[in-house]
Amino acid sequence: MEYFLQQLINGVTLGSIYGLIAIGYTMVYGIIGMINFAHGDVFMVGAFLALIVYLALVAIGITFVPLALLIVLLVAMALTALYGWTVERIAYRPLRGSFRLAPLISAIGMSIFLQNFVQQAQGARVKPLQPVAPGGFQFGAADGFVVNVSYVQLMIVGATIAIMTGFTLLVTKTSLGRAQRACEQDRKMAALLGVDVDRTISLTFVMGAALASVAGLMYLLYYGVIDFYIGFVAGVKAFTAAVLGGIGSLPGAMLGGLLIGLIETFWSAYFSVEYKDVAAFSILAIVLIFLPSGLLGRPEVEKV
Amino acid sequence: MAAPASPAAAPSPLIAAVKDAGIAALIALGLALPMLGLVTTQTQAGMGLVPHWDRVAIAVVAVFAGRLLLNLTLWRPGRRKSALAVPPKVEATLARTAKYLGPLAILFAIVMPLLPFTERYAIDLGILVLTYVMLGWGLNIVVGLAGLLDLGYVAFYAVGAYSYALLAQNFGLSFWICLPLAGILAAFWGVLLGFPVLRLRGDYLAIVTLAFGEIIRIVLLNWYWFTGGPNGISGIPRPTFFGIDFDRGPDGFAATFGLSYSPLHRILFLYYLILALALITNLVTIRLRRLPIGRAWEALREDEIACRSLGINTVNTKLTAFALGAMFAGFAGSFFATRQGFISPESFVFMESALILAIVVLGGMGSQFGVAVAAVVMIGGFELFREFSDYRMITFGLVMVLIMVWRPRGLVSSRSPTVFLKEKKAISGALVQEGHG
Amino acid sequence: MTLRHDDAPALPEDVLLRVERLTMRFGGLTAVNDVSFDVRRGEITALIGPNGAGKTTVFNCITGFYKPTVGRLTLQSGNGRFLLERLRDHQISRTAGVARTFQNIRLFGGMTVLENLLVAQHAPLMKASGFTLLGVLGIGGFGAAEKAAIDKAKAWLERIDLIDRADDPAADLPYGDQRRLEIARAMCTDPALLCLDEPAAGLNPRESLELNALLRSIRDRDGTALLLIEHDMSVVMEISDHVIVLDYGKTISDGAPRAVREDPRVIAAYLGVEDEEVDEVEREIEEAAS
Amino acid sequence: MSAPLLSIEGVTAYYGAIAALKGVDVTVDEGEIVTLIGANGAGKSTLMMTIFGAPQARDGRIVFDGRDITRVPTHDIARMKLAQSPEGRRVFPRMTVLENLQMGAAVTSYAHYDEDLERMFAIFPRLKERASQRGGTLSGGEQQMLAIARALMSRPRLLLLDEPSLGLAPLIVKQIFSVIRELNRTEGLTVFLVEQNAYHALKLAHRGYVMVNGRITLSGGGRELLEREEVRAAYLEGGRH
Repeated sequence: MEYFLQQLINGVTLGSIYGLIAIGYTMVYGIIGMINFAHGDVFMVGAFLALIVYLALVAIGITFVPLALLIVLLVAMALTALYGWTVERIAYRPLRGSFRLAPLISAIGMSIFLQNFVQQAQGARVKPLQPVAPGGFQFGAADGFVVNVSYVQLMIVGATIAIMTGFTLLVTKTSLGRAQRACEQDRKMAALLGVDVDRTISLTFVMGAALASVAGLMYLLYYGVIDFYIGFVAGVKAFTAAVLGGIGSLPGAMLGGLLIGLIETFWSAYFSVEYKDVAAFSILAIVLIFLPSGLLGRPEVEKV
Repeated sequence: MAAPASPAAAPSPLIAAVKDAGIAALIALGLALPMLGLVTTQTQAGMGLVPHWDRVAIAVVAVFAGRLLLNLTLWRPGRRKSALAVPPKVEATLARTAKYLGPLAILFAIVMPLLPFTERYAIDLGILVLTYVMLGWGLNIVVGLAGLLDLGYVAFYAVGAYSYALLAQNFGLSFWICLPLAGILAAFWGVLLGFPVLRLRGDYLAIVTLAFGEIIRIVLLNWYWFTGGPNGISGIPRPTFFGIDFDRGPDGFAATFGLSYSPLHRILFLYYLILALALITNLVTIRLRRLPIGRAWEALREDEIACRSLGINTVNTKLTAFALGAMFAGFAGSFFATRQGFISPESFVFMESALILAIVVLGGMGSQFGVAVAAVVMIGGFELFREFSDYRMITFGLVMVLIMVWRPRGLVSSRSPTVFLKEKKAISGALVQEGHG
Repeated sequence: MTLRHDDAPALPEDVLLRVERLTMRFGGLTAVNDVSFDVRRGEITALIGPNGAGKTTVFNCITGFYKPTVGRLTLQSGNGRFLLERLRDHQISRTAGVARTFQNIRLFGGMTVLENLLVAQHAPLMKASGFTLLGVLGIGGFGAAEKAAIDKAKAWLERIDLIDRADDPAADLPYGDQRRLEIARAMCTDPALLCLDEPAAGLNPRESLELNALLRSIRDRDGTALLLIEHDMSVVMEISDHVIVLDYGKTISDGAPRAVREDPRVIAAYLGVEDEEVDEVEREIEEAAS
Repeated sequence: MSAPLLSIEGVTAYYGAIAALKGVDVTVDEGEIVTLIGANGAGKSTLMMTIFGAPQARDGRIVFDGRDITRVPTHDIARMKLAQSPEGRRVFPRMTVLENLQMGAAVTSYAHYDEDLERMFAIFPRLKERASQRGGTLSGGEQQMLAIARALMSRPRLLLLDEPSLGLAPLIVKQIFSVIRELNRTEGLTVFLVEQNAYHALKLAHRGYVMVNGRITLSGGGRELLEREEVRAAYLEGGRH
């Protein structure tokens, strides 16, 4: 039981990270209908920026952890958002209204570029970081098994819940969110009603990138080690999560992220670590066979 | 009537250009400052930062100068729109010349290895390029003709390679028996994987094919006793000239035909083998396009619902495209295995699928000629920059973005009709759909 | 495996399609509610009614794009008797012989006009190509079959006056031509029943007249029965032999065009009262002018 | 004579390499209903979109309320008291009726949102019944009403209406046309209307233009055009064009 609980906690933590990245995929897909293949790499850039900013803070003597983390969070979000904005500007905006596959290839090119750019700029070796906030709570030491909840895990889950709530409010209640949904459903009409479509799309990328940087920071804190290649693996998982939940749906992305995190964790715990990705992908395929639009996606009604 | 000046005619174009370049430089500063300027390095006391301000300066200056130059030339106000677009006339000429360039290119491919100045390196490169041409043509059936987005194509390439390796090693079957078997096995996997997922649409299909590609790779990586895991399979039998080995022995190729032994014989054989395989792929595809199945693929890409209303079984039609595409990948895979003599899961990563897809899209979906050109440009260009290995991948990624921005529909975007009454007219790419499957 | 359902109860000789108690629900919404009617051989049957009355839904059930929630759709043609609700969409076209056009024209825009008509002859050509196997090797009678298919396409192109545009992409045709081409494409499947979803929408009066002639010739020359959805009352009254009116998913009138036109329920729900508003404006403009 | 509210001078527009408008001159005065009729594909809807800068006119100029809007981005034009109910209605399918109307009011920063909403519900009581229903679930006629109401939420001085009668039952067409006339008469709303339904449109309009293949071939008073032999032949009775 404790083992199960421990895995549950680990799974939820991992799922939160996936969910935050998945939101970026889902938002961009929702608004311009493209798979932003470079999003995983934006997440990786976010993780690197978080590491760099943190080290810079340490270098100038800001070592009070909560303050340092808050600054890292804000600065990394801003800088990663700038990356997200630039990627959209260079690789996607010129292709707006073009064929579906052109932005996809462009995105794959951008992904290759970002990966190798970071590799060249920061080196190919893994970047470890000693635990920033060690320790945590422990429960149930009765029969020898202890359930650990680290501070970092609590932070990750807490931050994810807060961000998700904020986001849902933003999209459903504000006029920016309404403009976003309008662009999603009919870009041309949105422009006819005075919505600056380019700006709205840019903002979507900025928001997605900012969330990815939060996930990057969490990844850094949770695993304590990053490299230039983490973007691909996490990106594919998060994309899977977004599709599993129903691409285009924000709660779906979060749900999908949680599920992928849980499947991976439990499969590794009870069956085999090697095949955890196979388990995640297989469940995706099975779900899609029965629910072709994912768990919370809107079923595609064929207009005849 | 006193209408105010439109914003496009701002006071001075030069000032505007400098201002714009300045903003770009500022953004570049924001991007470069942390990533290029502060390098994370492992020290004895843990992680630390090493400043590299010179790199930041170079990046910012480069962006400013480049942007300014572009603003004053290509992006001058008023020129902006037509600067990069290819006029329809040029496009039509390109499409027409493609008809003659195709046979010429094939001719060149046939005589290239025999030319006196051709070095072994060129033949090796030729083999590599032709492998990708073949893979591109195979995927073109799925993506270009049937409009199904497949992000896991490399899985079938892997199936072909492992089929050959395992069949040849465990049962001692010759290449010529294994080749069709590998193709059939790959096609079988294509159907097996395709059957449940082909009713998915668009990007759902894309992620599932990507997932299948990854699943196959992970299985190959972890199924030690069968596939050798990460160590792969080595000592795969080399190809024979219909049973005659390319070795120094008395029964070898050189001795049998009374030639003096040269390692080049095998390379030449491999070259012509892949050339023949690629040309067969091409020939079959061209033929298929003119058969009802090929027309049904293209119709499916244009409008699936209309297809259903005309009595076309869309599931079977999609499956055939999937299976045939997989089969050619299987052929290419077994060629790859026999050429390398060694295979491991590392050759079948997602990047390979992405690369093949990029070749198809950059070439112009559905265009056999375009795909071949794209393969030559991408693979050949990539290999030529081998010396600059540090910056090769960065450039590669950037070039992919730039080509797409320049020609979103690929190099040859027009479609050639499969049948005509009076006159065969190329169809503008703007009218051709790319499918939602 | 046979797709015929000859054990189903036979229809009267003159009935081609019988729709019985058709109901279609989407979630909580009932789009079509207990609708029954007959389509008779050699007739043009029109299905009219306000927007959202469920006309297109009825169409989609008949042509297999939706599976009805409740109801039976029996089609009895020279090929046998079929229960359409049990067939898959492509079988309905291929086996039962029901063809259709779409409200928003669905041509293969990037293919030529001729290619469009050849795709419609997929099933026989597929057979002739030995299900591709023989065709790839270049053996078998595919060449002859393709020639016959092209001749058939040519005949249709002559009929719809598009023979000169055979080699142009379908998307390049003007709107009215696209409508006719879509009808010809459907006819190339040799249907027993042709379903047309608003064939006159967007046509000018002249094109509309030509369309009437084409539809009549399909009924009389090809012996294909027609079922059409249409808003243009001039088309409906002019050519149909039988009119069914739907409102809120239910049949409110069923009969000869003249009788339907005078049915008070139809006038209230669909046609509306006299042109008084428009006449009022006319008066105003005259006043302003004087 | 004062300057027209909207003047289109020698405008050409292209879709790719194809010329859709080949030098169009049209003026609309304040308080008028002006209609543009013509066959499908004549370029009527292109003109409507070109006024909004999508696609932008290649030559010529478009002046609205004394301001040259030829090169102004679409979303900025929409903020100038110029609204459009476009071809195909383009209601946001996954937004409620209320949210659709909110989108219409976005350019006015919701200054008089409540008041305008009440007004729309008074004009189109059907929309009030459906306020919380999603746009995509409305019938064609209701969608058309919503599209017009959404355009009116921005309190435009000029309303562009593209084929409001397309695909609608005769009864609904009558309702929509009577609302347009009513708004013009009581509130002085200027309307530029594109129609295929030439008879209804010309009867409703003060002035009309006829477009053939991207060019204006005829213009005149609505009634006057109705009487013209060429118009009757091509758009009213059928027969030779």
